[in-house]
Parts: sequence; structure tokens; C-alpha cells
Amino acid sequence: MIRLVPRTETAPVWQVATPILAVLATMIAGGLLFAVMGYDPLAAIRTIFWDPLFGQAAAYSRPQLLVKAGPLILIASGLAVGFRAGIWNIGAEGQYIIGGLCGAGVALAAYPGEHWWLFPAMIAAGAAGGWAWGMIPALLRNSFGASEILVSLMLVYVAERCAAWMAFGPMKNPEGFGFPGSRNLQQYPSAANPELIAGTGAHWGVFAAALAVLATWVLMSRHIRGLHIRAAGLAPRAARFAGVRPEALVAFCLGLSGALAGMAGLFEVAGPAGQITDSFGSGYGFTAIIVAFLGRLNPFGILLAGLLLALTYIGGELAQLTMQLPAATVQVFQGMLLFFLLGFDLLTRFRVERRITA
Amino acid sequence: QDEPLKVGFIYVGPVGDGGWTYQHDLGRQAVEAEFGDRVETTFIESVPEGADAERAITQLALAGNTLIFTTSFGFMDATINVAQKFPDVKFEHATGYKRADNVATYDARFYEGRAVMGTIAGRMTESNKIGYIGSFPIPEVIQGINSSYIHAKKVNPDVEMRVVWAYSWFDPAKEADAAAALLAEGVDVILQHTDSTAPMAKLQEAGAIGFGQASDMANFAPSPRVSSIIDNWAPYYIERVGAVLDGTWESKATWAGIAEGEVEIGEITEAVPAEVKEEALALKDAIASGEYHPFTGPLNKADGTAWLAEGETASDEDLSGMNFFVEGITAQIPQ
Amino acid sequence: MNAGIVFRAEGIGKSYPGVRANDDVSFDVREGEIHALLGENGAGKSTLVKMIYGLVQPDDGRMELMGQPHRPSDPRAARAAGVAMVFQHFSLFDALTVAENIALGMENPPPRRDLAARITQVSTEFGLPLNPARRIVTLSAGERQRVEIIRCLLQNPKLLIMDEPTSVLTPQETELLFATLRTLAGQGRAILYISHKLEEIRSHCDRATILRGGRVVDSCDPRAHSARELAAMMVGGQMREIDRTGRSAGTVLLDLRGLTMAASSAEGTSLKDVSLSVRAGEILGIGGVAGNGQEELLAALSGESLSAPGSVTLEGRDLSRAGPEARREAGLLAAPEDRLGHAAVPDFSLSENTLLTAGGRKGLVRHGMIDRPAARRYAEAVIANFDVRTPGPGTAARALSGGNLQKFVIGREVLQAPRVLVVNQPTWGVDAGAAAAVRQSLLDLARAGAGVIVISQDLDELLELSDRFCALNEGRLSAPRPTEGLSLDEIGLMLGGAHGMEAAQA
Amino acid sequence: MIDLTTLIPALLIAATPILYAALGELVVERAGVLNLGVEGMMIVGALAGFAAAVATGSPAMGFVAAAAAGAAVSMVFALLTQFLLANQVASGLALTLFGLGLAALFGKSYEGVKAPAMMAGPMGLNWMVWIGFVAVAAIWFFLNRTRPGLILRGVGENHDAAHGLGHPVRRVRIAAIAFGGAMAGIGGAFISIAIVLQWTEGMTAGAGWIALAIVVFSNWTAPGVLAGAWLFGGVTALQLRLQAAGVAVPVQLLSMAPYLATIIVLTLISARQKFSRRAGLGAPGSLGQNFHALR
Ligand SMILES: Nc1ncnc2c1ncn2[C@@H]1O[C@H](COP(=O)(O)OP(=O)(O)OP(=O)(O)O)[C@@H](O)[C@H]1O
Ligand SMILES: Nc1ncnc2c1ncn2[C@@H]1O[C@H](COP(=O)(O)OP(=O)(O)OP(=O)(O)O)[C@@H](O)[C@H]1O
Ligand SMILES: [Mg+2]
Ligand SMILES: [Mg+2]
Repeated sequence: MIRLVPRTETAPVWQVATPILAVLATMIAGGLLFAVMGYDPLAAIRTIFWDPLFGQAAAYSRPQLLVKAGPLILIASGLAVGFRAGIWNIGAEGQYIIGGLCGAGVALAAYPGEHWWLFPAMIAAGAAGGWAWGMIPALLRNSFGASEILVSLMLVYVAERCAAWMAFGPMKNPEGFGFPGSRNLQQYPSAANPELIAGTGAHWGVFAAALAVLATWVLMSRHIRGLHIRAAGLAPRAARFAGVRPEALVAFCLGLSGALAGMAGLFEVAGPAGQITDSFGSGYGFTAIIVAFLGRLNPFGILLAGLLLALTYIGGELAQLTMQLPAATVQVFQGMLLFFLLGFDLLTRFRVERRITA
Repeated sequence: QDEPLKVGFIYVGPVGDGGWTYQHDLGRQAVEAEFGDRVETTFIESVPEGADAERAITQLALAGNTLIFTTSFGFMDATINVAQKFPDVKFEHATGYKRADNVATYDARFYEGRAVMGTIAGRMTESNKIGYIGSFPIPEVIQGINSSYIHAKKVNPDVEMRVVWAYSWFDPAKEADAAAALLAEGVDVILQHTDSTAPMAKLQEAGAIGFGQASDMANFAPSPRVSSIIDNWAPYYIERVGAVLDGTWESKATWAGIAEGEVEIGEITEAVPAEVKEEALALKDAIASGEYHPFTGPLNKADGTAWLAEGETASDEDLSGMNFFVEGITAQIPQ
Repeated sequence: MNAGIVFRAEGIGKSYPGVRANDDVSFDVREGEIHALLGENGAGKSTLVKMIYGLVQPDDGRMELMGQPHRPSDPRAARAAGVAMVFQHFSLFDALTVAENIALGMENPPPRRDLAARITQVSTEFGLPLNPARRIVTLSAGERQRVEIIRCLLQNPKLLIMDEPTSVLTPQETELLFATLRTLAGQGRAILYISHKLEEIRSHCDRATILRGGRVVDSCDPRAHSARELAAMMVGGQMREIDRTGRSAGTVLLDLRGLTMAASSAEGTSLKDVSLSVRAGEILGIGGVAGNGQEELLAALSGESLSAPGSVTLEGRDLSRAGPEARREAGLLAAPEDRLGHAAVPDFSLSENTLLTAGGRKGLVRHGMIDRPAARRYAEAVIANFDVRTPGPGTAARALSGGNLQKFVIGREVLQAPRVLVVNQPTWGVDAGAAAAVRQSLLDLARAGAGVIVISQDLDELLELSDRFCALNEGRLSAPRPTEGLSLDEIGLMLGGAHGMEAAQA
Repeated sequence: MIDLTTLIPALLIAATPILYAALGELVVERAGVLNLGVEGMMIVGALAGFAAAVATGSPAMGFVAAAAAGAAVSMVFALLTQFLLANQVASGLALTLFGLGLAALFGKSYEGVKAPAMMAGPMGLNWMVWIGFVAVAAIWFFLNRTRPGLILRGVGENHDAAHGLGHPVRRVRIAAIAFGGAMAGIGGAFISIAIVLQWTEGMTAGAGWIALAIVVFSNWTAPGVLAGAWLFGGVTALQLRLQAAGVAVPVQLLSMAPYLATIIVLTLISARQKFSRRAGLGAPGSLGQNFHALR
């Protein structure tokens, strides 16, 4: 018989080992899935995990890894802070969209003037927009006790409708022959978020993500507020006793994750996406939740998890291209990855003992 | 024998959507059938518009495809961006308006088909109310609404047009709901500008009629689907792949319609009386031969201002940016 | 020879990883007797009774109930065999009604209406009236206890087990409980009773079995021994005398003026016009039954709840609008009743737990940044000074036993040299040895010139520690009286005497 | 202007998928488990139900298969949360992701296929609409009037106490999760085989999330779930009808309306719980917490 015994001290070895085990298990289970579907499992796994990094077109896909991982990491590091405190912001997608809309709004208002301050102002507007969108569930929770999970989620759908409204209405490109979508900000030098170092894919958003990882790491493991946040997640009354005001914490966590998601939206609209369209929200906000858990809510874990997930996306596209593997496969694959990670997570909290019972 | 010509396709939806992407993929298959092993085609499906599109297109270019079809309006900027980086690769972008030396654009005159549907609708309605499920308020859809209305009105002066915007190209539950809402308003003929067959199921229940869109939707013939407007990209794709193989490819904007076979009218079923069918087919032939233009004056805009004088036909510029309803339609275009 | 023996255990053994919780335990419980089970925290009492009730399976040994072999695989089997149990921590369902709670504890409950009638009938019969339609949240601690007892009684048990049931009852309620137990015993049932309150065992129990380190070390008639002797048997050595000397009341440190505060939740109690003052070197005891505003008072003092300006003053500084961190800075410290989850974060290590309250005063946090080595050193200091039995400061708080964690929590505050320390239930569920250590540390703190407020339901403890005593009843604080010369009866009256009792006598 | 005789059937039909899913989730949450994977289970049910209906030609078989498939995928969640003690929020999200992907993958061959005609019951409405009403009453009765229902509530309210009294916490929860999965599957299948009669990728389009909101909205009661489903169905049906009637209301605002309405009602309900003593307790005491019995 197998029994679980809670660990009395954290086990750093397993903290590192479980994600690796989860990835290996996903490769095996995913390989089986591919085999069942009639694809060569080894080739599929090589295409997904190896080719984007070292394959023929790696010179192109490696920088793309950063482009894709940047927003994921930026959003996830904010979410993880809230998750640690037991504050479940499921609506980062909405905050991302609103951030993008606000940032783009500033740029479009200033068009076509060229100003040095425009891009910084857009960043501020993006962060403020995401922050404000995150503050709605915070306020409703603080004043009325409404569940932030559901409110933030509902606000995603509202934000999506806002993006459609903007793309078809106020932000529609006047030179676009009546087609939906704003002007392309990549072609507006003061507002553009270009690749900063050629051939790396690194734009301002990638630097912001790196900064967010560092800052949240300092906050969560070196600063007393981080300890308070963790305490609030584990034992809310104890946190209160230590001096945490729950309302302030809710506002802080939802505001922070909202602002970071909003910034991610801004960097995206000014950079890789280029414009506001009705389908501007492309799922980064939801995927970031997975990234946060995959990274075990640890900033450096999130860094790796963001890159890993970006890899599965880009590898998944390659697998479509070269092996005609259906797009949904990648989604199943990512679902499995999260399942295995959550399952193996047990090993960090419990010791598994095998006993022969009489 | 040379290396085969590698042709790539980027789709916005899954190939099995039964609508827009499905029809483009039929076009791709027609290319394969036409040229055999002189070509090799690849596609990437369900590519979101935006940054992911640019990467997917680049991947296709890097993988050695020398002709790439990007089959959604939202891929426009991405196509232009990638085209700058790969001057030797030729690009074909559907429904957009930006071109370059190595980027051609192509689109279909769906409004021609809508004129035929409108005629049938005007004749078939008993309540004198016809409905239109719009996807998004973009010129293509507005052209479709106007064209259907003008021709329904022509054969039935009492006709009224109701419009519901689904804000989606493809959301079966929503489309079904939209159809139900129109039916509840007393509408008995529905034209849809969305891609799923969900409205058909509703029409069947209610005993009303409708028209297939994008693909034939023959599953629902002979009724409620009495005819359909089909996107047939095969002739264009075959022509353009052939042009690359011949070395005659050059960048141009193509806007083809019934005449070129790009817009097809699906079989008109026996649910439609013979004389109506005849009238509809006559209109189709007149459009195909070029003797009739669906937007011929006198026509006023919905706000009452004059648009086309007697005998005047709409220019392509006017049509491609169309953002108004013609006189008689009381619905609003959301801004 | 078996006549009169209801339950018998022979050579019972149970091991947990690394611990022998019970080892070769043999004893018996007879018809009509109230049998006490005594022992330090962790001695194995709960483990033993959980085996009788089927929650845990013994590794060795055998049990007999009414002469039949007894080896229940789960509590249902045990209940079917005639065992009923009241748990150490309430096992009630707050949102459900009394009747539903009782039905959940029965094997084949009668239909709803019959059950309600039976509850009303049985509960009045035993002088513990209950309304079957009330939700548990609306009941006082004493009433909740009644629900647990009625739940057991309705099953007509042969053996009734009670694991530390009295820690939440007033003296009067305790009397009532024992009167009920006596009646039951008179009907020929057997009662197995666990408590750390030696006085109550001495006055009410017929026999005691004493466990130490999982083994039976003694068996005696508790009436024939003093509490000190019983405690000595439990720890296997002499108890240290509590030293109350060397204190003198100085200037007023803490002043509460007209503190009025609405309840924070629907189930809470509001504080009504509470005033008190504490002097340097003085221990002020506040008695009262749980749920009369103790938690709210502690929250108002610790800064978890803020009150009207001017209502809380420490050495002339108005702290009523200051949060917990600012109050600690000023020297007003607190240790809440609930060790796991309130005073400490169960999943944090001990050194992380020091950072919850000691960051500022001990310089463990500077400019917001944590000095980890310093936190570790401070945790080690608390462990050493307060004899906390644990592998080290890296251990998670939840892995400590209740008594040891309590020593750690009190130590964490005491070593910060507070001006005033407020503790709520400092020895709840803690064994005699550890309790003595905790009490001594509070006395030592007062001797060093600090003011101490002890909120407790344990009147013996209050009488032992405090210089002045006042009672908290439905959010109101009585005027303080010197403890010297105060009798238990007088205190009982001060507690409002009759809280929750009117119904009982009606 | 708006015809009630057509609005009400439309409302009932729009409400039915979320009604089933929310009733299932209600039982799950009453047992103390928060399963955010409703959307994933619904879409799997939508596909399985559609496939079975097409294969057998019987919509009834479709619903049976949908229930089985929903219950089957919910067991992944049960394994993670009840045996491996994984975080329930994350496990639920993973289930949604996995379910959407899985259904898309195995749904490829069903694209463009037409489902058999539905089973019309009284008033021309699908039988499943009427069965939904029965389910509301049955679940209310089960929770409030039967012993297994009482045990389930006890497990959700305080799992430690339930365990202490000898009730099988884990088994009860697994059964509840399976039931929730089955109901979500039926809800999904209602969309594919009763509303739109076809299979398409992502066709549940967020209905599972609405179902979760409705459980909170209902204050964890079966009649409340019915009211919530009607409200949502009503707003959805109404907004398209207002458009069709030509009422000049901004379309974007109308299409946001169902979500805004959910937020507003959620807020009102939460406020009532927060400020009123009589409103009862709302969420089950052990909701979202994992149970690990030490033996
Ligand atoms: N679930 C468990 N897992 C591991 N060890 C346990 C567990 N429960 C108890 N133990 C061990 O068994 C010993 C006996 O514990 P038990 O709870 O029976 O003590 P107790 O006498 O009831 O203490 P207290 O007076 O504090 O209630 C403990 O010291 C502990 O080491
Ligand atoms: N799950 C566990 N695994 C290992 N050891 C445990 C576990 N639970 C408890 N223990 C051990 O059991 C001992 C006593 O634990 P327990 O919680 O029974 O204490 P207690 O004195 O009964 O506390 P309380 O009075 O609060 O009930 C501790 O020393 C602890 O090390
Ligand atoms: Mg015990
Ligand atoms: Mg104990």
C-alpha cells in the first residue's frame, strides 16, 4: 500500500525535479497520443521540442521564442503574486486587451506627431488601463464580497467586445477603406515597439518581462511584503495578525497583475501585433495562468515555464507545417503538461511511502 | 524534372469549419489535382491574426514555399511585412487592399451572388419581411445587405429588411439564436453572412427558407436551403499557380465574380417555383455577361442623400469602402 | 470475571512514522464508571480513543466490547457496536441544523419529524434542551457541546468517549455536563474521559489511567491524589513550582476608554463600552466563556481591528487607529488563541514565523528587506529559551505539537520585550508541564516591568496568574476586582453566571 | 414589440445547456469541490453526444454518451484533486484546456456532419428542456430531503467532521465530481444535438464559465440555479431580439449585456450575503479545500 506523509520541511530537490519529470511524462504521453493518431512520435517530439531551438530554421524561431514568451512571462509574474496570496485573477486576458486599447488610444490620439515622450506615455496608459480593469473585481470583492474569479473572467468577455467596438468604431483606420482595425503602430515610429537588438526578437516587452521576473523575485523572497503575501495565501488570519490589510492586499494583487497584463497588451499592440483588431486578445492572458502554475508560482520558474510554453507553441506550428499535425494537438499537449505538473507537485509536499500492510 | 513548386496556405480557421477556410482548402486541393507532382502544398490552420500570423507566414517562407496564399483580411499587415523580408517569394492576400511587387490581392464580388439571392428572397417571402444575419459591419457584408435588399425590393416593393449582427464569422449557437430572433420578428426568409449551418437548423424547424453561404450547405436542401452562394477559389488558385510555373506571375488586384466562376450560385431547389428560378438565373446570366451591374442607379443612401443617378453604376472604389445602407433599409450600421 | 467490564484493551500498539504513539496499552473500563485518561500532549490519548472509535486501526493487540471482540473498520462499525465519541475539536457542520448534525452522526436516523421530536425529548430529559431547527452557527459553545452529546446519546451507546470536551465550557456548564455523565453512568454505561484539567478529573472521575510516551504508566483513583501528584505521574518527575514573587504594580501602561466595536462578521460579538487599564508589572485576567467577545477584544488590541480615536492608549500614545505593525513598534504585542492559522502560518518554517511579528522590534527586517540569518538566529533563541521541542528553526509550524507551538508563539512575543503583552487562551489544550512553563514566562515578563493581559476560560489559570480579574460577557467587561480572596463561585457570577444557562433551567 | 410567446421558448432553450452544467457544478460545490473545468467537460460532452447521436441516429443515445464522456473526463480532475491533492483551481483550468483540445482533435471527422432531428416534446420544446426542470426538483429533493444528500452537504461543509463521523469524504466527492461531469456533458450535448445540430470546434463558447457564475448567483441552491439560467438565457435571447426588432441600441453594449448582467447580479447576491444575517451561509464551508485523512 502507498501512503502519503506530509513533509515537515520543503524539499528543494523535488521543487526542481518535478517540472522536469512532468515534461518527460508529457513527452511520453504525448508521444503515445501522436502514435495513436498515426504520426511518428519521435519525429513529432523532436519537431516540437528540438527543431525550434536547433533545427534548420532555428535562427528565425529562437528569437520568436522570446517574442512569444515575453508577454506570457510578464503577465504570469503578476498573476503568480496574486495566486500566492489566494487571489485568483483569471481575467488577465481582459486586462491585456484593455491595456492594449489604452496604449493604442494614446498613440492614435497623438498621430501623426512624433514625440519622444509618446512611447513612455503609452506604457503608462497601458499599465493604467490594465490596472483599472483589474481594480473592478478588486473593488467588487472588497466592497461586496463578489468572487474575483468570476468577475475578472466575465470582464474578459466585456473587454473583447470593447476591442471589437474600437476596431469597428472609434479606432478604425480612416485610411482603411472601411475595413476594421486601427492604424498599424509599427509604421508610426514614435509609437512603435521594434526589435531592439536585431535577430534576438527582444523588444521592450521582453525587457519588461525580465525586469518583472527580477522584481517579483525580490518582492516574494526577500521583502517582508512578499512574506505577508505568502502568509495571506496560506493562513489569511495569520497575515492579518501580522499587519496585512486584506482589502489593500486584494487591491495590490489585482492592480499589479492587471498593470503588468496591461503593459503586455501595450507592448504587443505597438510591436508584434501592430494594431487593434476585433481579435486582439489572443489568449496570452489565459495561457499565462498555466505558465504561472507551471513555474510553481516562482519568478524564475515562470521564466522557464514561459519559454517552455512558447517552445510548444512554435514547435506546434512547425509540426503542423512539416507533419500536418492538427492545431488542436498542441492544446491537448499543453493540457497534459499541466496535468502532469499538478500531479507530480504532490512530491514536493508529501513523501510517498510504500508499506506492506498485514 | 525540376523540384516541385512549393505553395503554402495560411488559414484563419480550422480546415473543417465547413465555410470560409474549408472553401480555401478545396481550392488548395484543386491545385494539387491540377498540377500533380509539379506542386507541393502545405497549410497551417487556425492561425490567429496578429503576431502569430507573421510568424506562421515566415515559417512557410523559410520552409521553401515560393508562393503563399494568406486567406484572411486580418493577415494583411503580416503579409506585407513578411513580403518585405522575402522579395523572392510571391504572396497572395485575400480580401485586402495593400499590395507590393511580390504581393497580389484577390477578392470575390459576393454582392453579385447576393443580388440573385435577393431576387429569390423577394419573390419567396410571404410576410414581406426578410432577415439578414450579418457577421461584422465591414464593406463586404454591407455590400451584401444592400445588394440583397435592392433586388428583393425590385421584385417585391413591399419588402422589409431586418438585420442582426452576430459579431462573429462562426459561432453556431449565436447564429442559431440570431435566426430565431429574426423568425420571431415574422421574417420568413433569411440570408446569412456567417459560415455555420446552425441557422439552417432553425429555419427547418420554423418552416422558413434560407441560403447556403460560403459552401453549398447541401445537407439542408431542398428546404430550408433553396440555393446558395459559394466561394470557389479553385479557378483563381489554379491560374495563379500556373502563372508562377510559367514565370508570368505579377502583382495585381483581382476582384472576380460570377463571370470568372469565383462566385457560384448553388443549385436552386424545387422548393422555388419555376418562374422565380428562371428570373433568378436570368439575372445571374445578365451579371455574368456584364450587361447588368447590381448597383445601378437611381439609388439613394439611407439618410436620403443621392448616391447613383439614373443608369449610373457604382465604381469599385465606392464599393470597396462601402459604409452606408441604401434608402429603405431602416437598420443601423454599428460604428 | 468479565462482569461489569464494558471495554477492555490488551496490548494495543500503534506506530506512526518515527513515533510509537501507543505501546502495549492495556486497561479496562467498567460499567457505570467515569474513567479518566491522563497524559501529556502527545502521550497517545487521542490515538488510543480513535482506535476504539474505528478512525485508526491498531497495529497490535486486541480490544473487547461487552465481551465481544471489537475491531471496527470505521466509525460506523464502532457506532453500530455501541461506541460513541465527542471529539477534541468540535465536529459539527456550521451551516446545517441541529437535527441534520445529529442525523449525520447516526446510523439509521428516524424520519425528519420523528428525529426532531426525539431530540427535543431526549435533550429535555437530560436537562440540555435544544431546538432541532437551529443552525449550529447561531449556537454558543456550550450549546454546541450539547449537540455533540445528544448526538451520542440518541444512539444509546455502551461506551461514551469524550476527548477534551470541557475546554470551552463555563464552570456551571461543566457541572451540568458531569451531572449528565453521572446520570448516564447510573444507567450502566461506561464513560472514557480525556482532559488536561486535573481539578475536574479529581472531583468527578472514578478511575484514571495514565499514559506517558504511549505506554500505560499508572492507574489510580484520582480522588486519592492531589493535582500535583497526578501531574507528577504524567510527566514522570516533579513539577516545578510557579514563582509569583517579585512583582509590583507601577504606572499605567495601557488604557482602554469606552471601546465600542461592531462585530466583524454575522456570527461575531460586538464590544460594548469596554474600559480597562493595565499597569507595569501587573497581570490582568479576563475571564469569560468563548464567544463573548474575547477574539474581538484581542483583535482590537493587536490592531487587527481599528477603533474610535482615543479608545486605545499606550503610555500616552493613542494607538486606536494604528495597525498591528505600528502597535508592535510602540510595544503593544499580542498572541491570539488559535495557534495554527492565526498566531502562526502552519506551512511556514519557524524562522519565517518569527517574521510575522518580530521583524521590526528585533531588526529582522530593514527597509522592508528580510535578514534571513537574523530571523533564523531569533527562532533559535526562542526555541532554546522556551524549551520548544523541535528539530530546528527550519521545521514547519504545523509539524509541532500544540504545546510546543504554543511555547514558541508565546516565546516569540515575550523575547521582544513588550511593554504590554495580550494573550488569549495561552494554555488551551496544552499539557500540565508545558502550561506551567508558559505561565511562568508570563509571570517573569511582568516581573521585568511589562503589563500582561491574560484572556482565558480556564479560571484556575486566571486565579493562579492574575492580580486583578474581570469578566467579559456578551461584549461587556465587568469592573476589575483584585484576585486575592475571590472564590470560584463569585467568579462564576461575574461571568454573567448564566450565559447559556437560562435555557437549561427553563 | 417583443413577442413573449417566442421569447420564452428561446429563453428556455438558451438557458438549458447552462442549467444542466450549473446543476452539476452545484452538486460538486455542495460536496466542497470547486471544479473550474466545466467548459472542458461541456465541450467533450458536446462532441461525444454528437458522435453518438450520429452513429446511432438517436439523440437520446447522444445524451447518454455525453453524460458518460463528461463523467469520464471529470475523473482526470478527480484523480488530480482527490488522490494527488493538486490545487483545484489549477486542475480545473487544465481540464478546460485539455477538454477543448481533445474535443477539437477528435472532432475533426465530424465537421460538416448533420445530427439526427431532435426529440420534440410538449410545446414543441425538446424533451431535455423538460427533463431539466425535473432535474432541478430532483436535485433540490436529493440535497434537502435524502440521507445521501445530507451526507454530501456534510462533506462539503466540514470534511474533517464528516470523516470523523465515518462518512467516506473522498468517495462522496468523487461521485459528485462524476455527476457534475455527466451533467456538464449533457449541457454541452444540448448545444450540439439540440440547438445547432452540428459539431464545431469551440462551440460551447464560454457557456461553462457562465454556469460557474450561476452557481454563485444561485447562492448554492437548485431553484437559484434555475433562476440564474433563465436570467442569462433571457438576456441572451433578448439582445438579439432587440436587434431584429430594429431597436436602435448600440450592438456592442447589447452583446456585453449578458456578461455585465452576470457581474451585477453576482455583486448583488454577494452583497446580500455579506450584509444580511438572514441570507444564510452561502458557500459550503470546505469549498475548494483538499482533504487528506491521516491514518
Ligand atoms: N496522524 C499522525 N501522523 C503521525 N504521527 C501522529 C499522528 N497522530 C499522532 N501522531 C503521533 O502520535 C503521538 C500521540 O498523539 P495523540 O494525538 O494521541 O496525543 P494526545 O495524547 O492526544 O495529545 P494531546 O494531549 O495533545 O491531545 C503524537 O505524539 C504523535 O507523535
Ligand atoms: N502528519 C504528521 N506527520 C508526522 N508527524 C506528525 C503529524 N501530525 C502530527 N505529528 C506529530 O505529532 C505530534 C503531536 O501532534 P498533535 O497534533 O497530535 O499534537 P497535540 O499535542 O495533540 O496537539 P493539540 O493539542 O493541538 O491537538 C507532533 O510532535 C508532530 O511531530
Ligand atoms: Mg489529543
Ligand atoms: Mg491535544
